[in-house]
Amino acid sequence: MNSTSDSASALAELPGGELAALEAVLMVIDEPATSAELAAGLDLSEERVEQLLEELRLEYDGYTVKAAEQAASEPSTEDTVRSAPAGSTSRRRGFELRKVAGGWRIYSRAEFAAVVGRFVLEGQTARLTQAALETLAVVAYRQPVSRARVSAIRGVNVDSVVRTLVQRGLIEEAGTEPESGAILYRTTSYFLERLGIGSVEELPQIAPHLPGLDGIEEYYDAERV
Amino acid sequence: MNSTSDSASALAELPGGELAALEAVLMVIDEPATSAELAAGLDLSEERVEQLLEELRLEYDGYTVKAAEQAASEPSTEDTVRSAPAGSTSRRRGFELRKVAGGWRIYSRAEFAAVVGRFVLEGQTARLTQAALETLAVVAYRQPVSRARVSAIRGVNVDSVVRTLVQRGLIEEAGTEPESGAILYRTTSYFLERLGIGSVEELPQIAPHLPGLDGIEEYYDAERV
Amino acid sequence: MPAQAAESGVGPKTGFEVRLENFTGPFDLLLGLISKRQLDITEVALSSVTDDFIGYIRRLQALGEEWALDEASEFLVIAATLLDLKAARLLPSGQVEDEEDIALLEARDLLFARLLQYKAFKEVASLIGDTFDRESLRFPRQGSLEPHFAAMLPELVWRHTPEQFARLAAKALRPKEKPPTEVGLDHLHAPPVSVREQAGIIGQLLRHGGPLSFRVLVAGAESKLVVVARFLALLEMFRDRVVAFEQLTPLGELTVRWSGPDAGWSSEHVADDYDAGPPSEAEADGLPGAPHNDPSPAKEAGIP
Repeated sequence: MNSTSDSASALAELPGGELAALEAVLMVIDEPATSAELAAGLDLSEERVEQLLEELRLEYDGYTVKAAEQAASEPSTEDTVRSAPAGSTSRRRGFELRKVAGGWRIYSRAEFAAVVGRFVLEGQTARLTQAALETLAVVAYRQPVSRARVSAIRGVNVDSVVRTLVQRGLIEEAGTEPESGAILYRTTSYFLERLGIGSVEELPQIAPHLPGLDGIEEYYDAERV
Repeated sequence: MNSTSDSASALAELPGGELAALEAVLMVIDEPATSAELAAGLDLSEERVEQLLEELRLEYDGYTVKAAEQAASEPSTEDTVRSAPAGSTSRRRGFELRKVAGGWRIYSRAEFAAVVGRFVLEGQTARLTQAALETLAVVAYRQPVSRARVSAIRGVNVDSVVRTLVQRGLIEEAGTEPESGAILYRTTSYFLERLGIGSVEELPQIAPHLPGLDGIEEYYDAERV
Repeated sequence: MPAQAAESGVGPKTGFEVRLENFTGPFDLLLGLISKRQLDITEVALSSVTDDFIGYIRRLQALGEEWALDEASEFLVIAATLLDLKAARLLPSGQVEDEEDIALLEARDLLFARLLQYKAFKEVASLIGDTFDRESLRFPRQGSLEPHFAAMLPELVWRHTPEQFARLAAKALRPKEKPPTEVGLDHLHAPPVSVREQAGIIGQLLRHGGPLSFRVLVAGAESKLVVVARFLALLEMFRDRVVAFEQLTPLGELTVRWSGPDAGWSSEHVADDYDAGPPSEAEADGLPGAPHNDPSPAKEAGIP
């Protein structure tokens, strides 16, 4: 990472600078990222990233932070000050930056758990939708299987349905496909429990319903080209 | 929603108030949420939520917003002012709040695409081919529409392209044509989301490009007899 | 299949001479040729563009590309229309005299109308493409429920027995539609015109009226579909060796002569591929009409 200084100046030229770039990443990643990963992706030193993380964390918590982006060339952690109004004042955000299992991500603030919980429950049903059931069925009979594959079989984008099924504990990640690196999914023991069977092998054969399964298999593989 | 005032005061007591509560909810959604859905979850009026959303949007864009949470009881949209420093100054965030496909959702800012793209591999989609774009355009402007109709306009068979578009979640089946039984297609809300627009009405007008469309329309209808 | 190749092509267009497969269809090609010559669609110098168009199809053939019938047919329909129009221009100029001239004018207007329409969609397609590109720079937050929220979700209602679940799986795994192994005829809803019947009429005409031009043979046709059916019937009869074709000059009058027995032939011999609904398979992969040495041009039924 010898290009660090170049990259830092490039980021600094963007509106909001390094802080905003880091914020952009933290806001959309769907799993926590370590400061080392963030440093590599932003092409900054790990120390600098940790400094920026701390700055963001304080800012979201409503502390006034002396904006450090102008001081990008002087990496001294002491610059980051919890203090009375200096450059800008900030209100306490509805989200916070948290370090979970060694990684960083932005989450909704714990104080609002009741509100968020109500929102989550609103519109949630105790029943799976037809789309979710069918997706689950495909995963059950084709596991381990990638989302792309399930999409191809169902003929629709299944990203959000898969997320729901993971949230519901019915399916889980099961490594990645060697060639593509795509995440594979399999059913969980909770799924077996709900269905009332002991193992996946006990799933009823579906061949009788579906003549020429092998041919179909090939058809789908061809589809994905 | 007769408990609105109670709830509002409850929310207002939390640090950051309604604005922060809305922010907290925006953190957990995985598809655009309408202001009605947000209002139901927050137990606020839809007007109030829209006002707060607009305020957040401006704030993330770096405009100084006269904090409206103190004025919760006077719901007048004009309260939201783009102005010189009043209560708080705000820096332009690395993310933005946008209204797409009829709902609100947080996105990373386009400037940081290069950096964010290193972290978010999933969901990055391959570019559509010319053929796919043309087919998508015809479906978008002629929906609901059958494959035969799209074929007639493009002058080529579109079966495989239509399948690809369905798989990518950009179009979906929309019933059948009564006379012929042919499957009809329409664009999805994911299509709107990808385009960053609220509805198909916001697509650019096709008329300027196309003098005398009506006559041609008849021609195709005649063709299909 | 050139159109298939185009469907997967992403590269920028670098001119049709170098990248033959780059056009996504006949209209795209035609527009490309017109803009290459910097012509206004509405006042196209037809002869030169027609030559280019035909030249493009020839080069494709020379490359030994196999054409899917329904794709090739659109190219051919347009090539034929262009040729017609060009031929009309080459003839000594005259007023609009007979119905054929009017039909020609209509054909031209229709072709240009369709071309204009395609052009409009091509333009908005590129706008949509640009918007996609611009929008792909933004990434949406994929909010996921933290475990403590997920725990708040109501217990799932589950009513499926393993057998019901299996049936659901079978349904979900069944292919949504058959792969396109056949030429789509779904869009042909015209009243059925029987090729066999038309063959009978042509046989009648030829045996009793001597050699006739194709123009005369289709003169009484009440619709485009009948013309097509008669053309197909002629191909069938040619295969049965009961008719012979004569064309003295390229683009000249096509004369059809009866070469079969005076008696003993009946249109019943004409294969009923055309009249028995969509063909069960599409073996046709050549250019319709072109390979006359092909022993079985009989399946070329996909002319839309």
